[in-house]
Amino acid sequence: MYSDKVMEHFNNPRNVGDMENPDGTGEIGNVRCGDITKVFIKVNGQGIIEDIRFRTFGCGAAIASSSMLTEMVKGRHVEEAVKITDIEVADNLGGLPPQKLHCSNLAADALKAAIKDYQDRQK
Amino acid sequence: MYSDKVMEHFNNPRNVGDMENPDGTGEIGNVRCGDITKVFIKVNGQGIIEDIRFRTFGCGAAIASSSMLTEMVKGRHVEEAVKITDIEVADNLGGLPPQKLHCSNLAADALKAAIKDYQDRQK
Amino acid sequence: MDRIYMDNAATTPLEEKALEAMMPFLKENYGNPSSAHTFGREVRKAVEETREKMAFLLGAKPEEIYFTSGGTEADNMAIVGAARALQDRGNHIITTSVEHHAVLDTCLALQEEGFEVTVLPVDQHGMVDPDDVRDALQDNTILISVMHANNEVGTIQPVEEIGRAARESNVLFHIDAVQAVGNLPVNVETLNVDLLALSAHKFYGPKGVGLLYVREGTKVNRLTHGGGQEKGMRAGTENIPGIIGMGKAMELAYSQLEENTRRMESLRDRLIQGCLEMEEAKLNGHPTRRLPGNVNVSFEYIEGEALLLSLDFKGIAASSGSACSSGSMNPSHVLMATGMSEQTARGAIRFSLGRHNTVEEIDYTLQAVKESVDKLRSMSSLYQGKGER
Amino acid sequence: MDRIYMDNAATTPLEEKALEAMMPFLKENYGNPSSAHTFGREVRKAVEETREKMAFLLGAKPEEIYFTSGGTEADNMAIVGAARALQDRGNHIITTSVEHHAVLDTCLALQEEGFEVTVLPVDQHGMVDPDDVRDALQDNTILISVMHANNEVGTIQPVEEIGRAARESNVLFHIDAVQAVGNLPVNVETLNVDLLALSAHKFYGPKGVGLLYVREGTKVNRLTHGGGQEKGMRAGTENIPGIIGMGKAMELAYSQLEENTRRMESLRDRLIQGCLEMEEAKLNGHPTRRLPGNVNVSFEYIEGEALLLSLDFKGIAASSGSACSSGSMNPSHVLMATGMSEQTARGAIRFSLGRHNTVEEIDYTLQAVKESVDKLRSMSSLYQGKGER
Ligand SMILES: Cc1ncc(COP(=O)(O)O)c(C=O)c1O
Ligand SMILES: Cc1ncc(COP(=O)(O)O)c(C=O)c1O
Repeated sequence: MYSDKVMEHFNNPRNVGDMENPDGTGEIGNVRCGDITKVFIKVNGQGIIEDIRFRTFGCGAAIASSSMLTEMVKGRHVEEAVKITDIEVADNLGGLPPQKLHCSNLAADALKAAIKDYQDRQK
Repeated sequence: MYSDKVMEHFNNPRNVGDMENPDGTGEIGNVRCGDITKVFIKVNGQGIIEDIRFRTFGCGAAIASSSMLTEMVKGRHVEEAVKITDIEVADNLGGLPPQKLHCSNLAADALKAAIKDYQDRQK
Repeated sequence: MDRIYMDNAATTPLEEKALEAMMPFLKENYGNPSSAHTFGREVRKAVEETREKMAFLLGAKPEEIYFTSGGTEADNMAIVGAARALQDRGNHIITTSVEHHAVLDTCLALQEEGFEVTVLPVDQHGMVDPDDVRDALQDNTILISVMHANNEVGTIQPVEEIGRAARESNVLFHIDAVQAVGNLPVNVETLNVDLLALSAHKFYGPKGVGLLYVREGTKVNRLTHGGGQEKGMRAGTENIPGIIGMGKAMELAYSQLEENTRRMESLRDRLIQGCLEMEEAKLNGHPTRRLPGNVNVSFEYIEGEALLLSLDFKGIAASSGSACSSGSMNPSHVLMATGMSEQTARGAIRFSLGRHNTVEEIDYTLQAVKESVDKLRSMSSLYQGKGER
Repeated sequence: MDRIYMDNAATTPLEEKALEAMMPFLKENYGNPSSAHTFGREVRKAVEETREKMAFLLGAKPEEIYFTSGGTEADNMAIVGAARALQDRGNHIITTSVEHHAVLDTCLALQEEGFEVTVLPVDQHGMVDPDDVRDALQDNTILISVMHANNEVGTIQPVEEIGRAARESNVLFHIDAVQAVGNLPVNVETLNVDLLALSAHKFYGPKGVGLLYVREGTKVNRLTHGGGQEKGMRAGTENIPGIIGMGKAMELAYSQLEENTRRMESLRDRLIQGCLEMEEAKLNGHPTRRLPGNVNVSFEYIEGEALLLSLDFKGIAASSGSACSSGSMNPSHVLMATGMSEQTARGAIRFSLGRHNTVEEIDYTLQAVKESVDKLRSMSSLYQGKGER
């Protein structure tokens, strides 16, 4: 049901954990709908995401999507990163089973929330 | 589905054929209901069935029942023979499948008709 | 001589290569395909590969294939499922008088739910007239169900033309292809069908497994409730070895189709020829549009079942009436539908040849038939009657 | 170490002796049991012997046994068939909130046909209270359907007592014994049941075959139409190798029942013990009245599916939720029915032990669970949240 890529990311997730003094934090999800993902970002003066960390409560797809997203985002400008869609995340994972598609959504949304938090703090 | 006894009688039916100058003849059945059996009997002065012959159009059970009946009847008194039931015929064959039970009926009824014919001629 | 099996329309021996393909799934690959772990995923993969393979052979898409426990379940799912799904649009169903009970009885049972069923007649060869189908169409017709090839007399129905008529009138078309698959080129596109049932054990696959094809976009209500297997359409843990064996058997059947057809037709014609040379014998079914292995002959004055048993003593397996109803005492509804007398119908015997039959077997069988028919006639009250007349 | 299979509630490996018994029917004994010839009669005989054997083991009569394609079909046949047959007498059905979907969804689907369904609650251990059954009985109650043992949490229901209540009120009683057969002594007389479903692949038999027991005199409408197989109750060519394999597997299961139960209970308790020694772990289901192989534990702050996949990487096959619904995103309806929070329900993992498991496997598994739980918690947004609080 899961692609090899999903399984690999699930088993060796990139950028897991907390971050001291993040420039932005986002949290999406709740227990009722299923999964909960937290994303922390560090952004440099040029608006480039220099570091990213996540923590996820959720199924294999949720963890793998979070991991994949952090890989896709690192080194990108926040304006670019905010445009990353759940579909791109799923595609980069070699696809997700239909009933798991919303998991990639969660990761992308948590990132957006973190970027918004970062932008709010800039104001 | 058929017992070994049924199959044996079907394959080597006893007393098949016609009879010259029978003392009684009976025919039961019609194509619509299924099978047709003819029975011919030769009865001596004491009322003993000395010989019997049958011909049957029908399934394996019908042929085997006819054959079994002729074996059961030979040497018996007509008053006794007329009492033979379909159930005794089926029992002697080691049983018949439920949907084939009426076949043993046919043979017993044809015999009854032949005995009636014999008795009518005596009058 | 070994025992001779000529009842391949009842069931076929399992192809060795199909059994080989099944063995791992009867041994180490025992996972449940619904399980998320490796044991389950391995099996899921094999099941989906089989689905793709069978879809490809039928000219269908994998998403259109639903595995079932056999032809009967597939027929029931198609007919009841489609009728119930469409009952808002109409309640009229068209079928034929020569269908297998899995179709005919299912259609008739729907009458209790308020459906109206037209049972079309057939000609003396068991053929449905596509014009009769067209004439029977009503505004409220929602489904036409016609078998591809008949199991008893082997007649091949004009399903392509009926399919066109159905398509033109926007009515769903189901075919019971249980006897056709493995014997004829069955393709859902060329046949214009929306629903199609098949059963593995009729084409040298295992017993207890079949398939329903449902054209994309066709709504079919499910009949059983339970786990979400087969996209919710057919609940219950799948017969995994069965599915794998069916796929392999189908692959073999399609690859050898032409060659087998040619061989079987020539054996069939030799057997028909020999039977018809006997006294008062008559071929049932269509003279040319018939399954490559089907021989159905009526011998007057005797009963098919008695002939069957007599041949069985000589080591030959044949059938009188269809296998399913051979316990019943009624003459075949298929033969009666072709308009023959009950007596002639009851004198019918069916030989259904298969891949494994040989010319020697045909010739031995002809000899045995002759002996048996003679013996049974000499015992028959009807034959006697005839002599006297 | 070899891969470790601990998902025997989803399906079991086929017993070697059962496969051996099946082999002739996958090879030379390929006849259709409905055929009158020798090929058919040989198979018919074997099928009827299996029916007698299984009837005997269940404390039933051979005429009360109907072979099906699995547990789901048997459950559907029992519930829908009995409900429809009795709809003149009443329209009320009682079942429980922890049934398998094959029962629960089937009962609920009957609501569309005008039946009224009472779904009884369970206690925190997943147990039904027989008094609740008694209280739910109405004048128009026609059927009670309760599972013998639960597939997810392993809780064994008080079916004998419910059976007595049903008998006293003259209401039909169906049990889904799919998880019980092979694990518990199942006997239709001591259990007071009228209908009983089982599935071969849960007790080391083949997939795609099961059985419905119907007490003599109980009227059950058939669900599918077709040939007259199984006395008209279940049309379609039978899965012959499946039936034969099921009989052999059942025979073995019954003969080894006590020995296997003892072994598995001791392994089960060792695994439960080890799990509960870990931080914030909780046993789901009943502490004592549970299937000998069932271990269902919730680990807080992590997701069962993630734990399952993590264990799979370590070569261990387990399950989160029931196998059938592991594709769905909802927490198990069984766990929710016991009153736990969604988060705890989602943290559940099920190990279902089988005949082949060893103490070494249990100990390896405990080690692996500990590592996996720790790793997943270290990644969990909830665990972190907890630390902060
Ligand atoms: C034409 C036809 N349809 C349906 C069936 C039913 O198939 P199965 O017995 O595999 O369910 C058969 C076989 O008996 C058949 O010949
Ligand atoms: C309690 C219970 N009932 C019914 C079933 C359905 O059995 P099957 O999948 O063999 O149809 C299962 C198995 O998944 C089960 O565990």
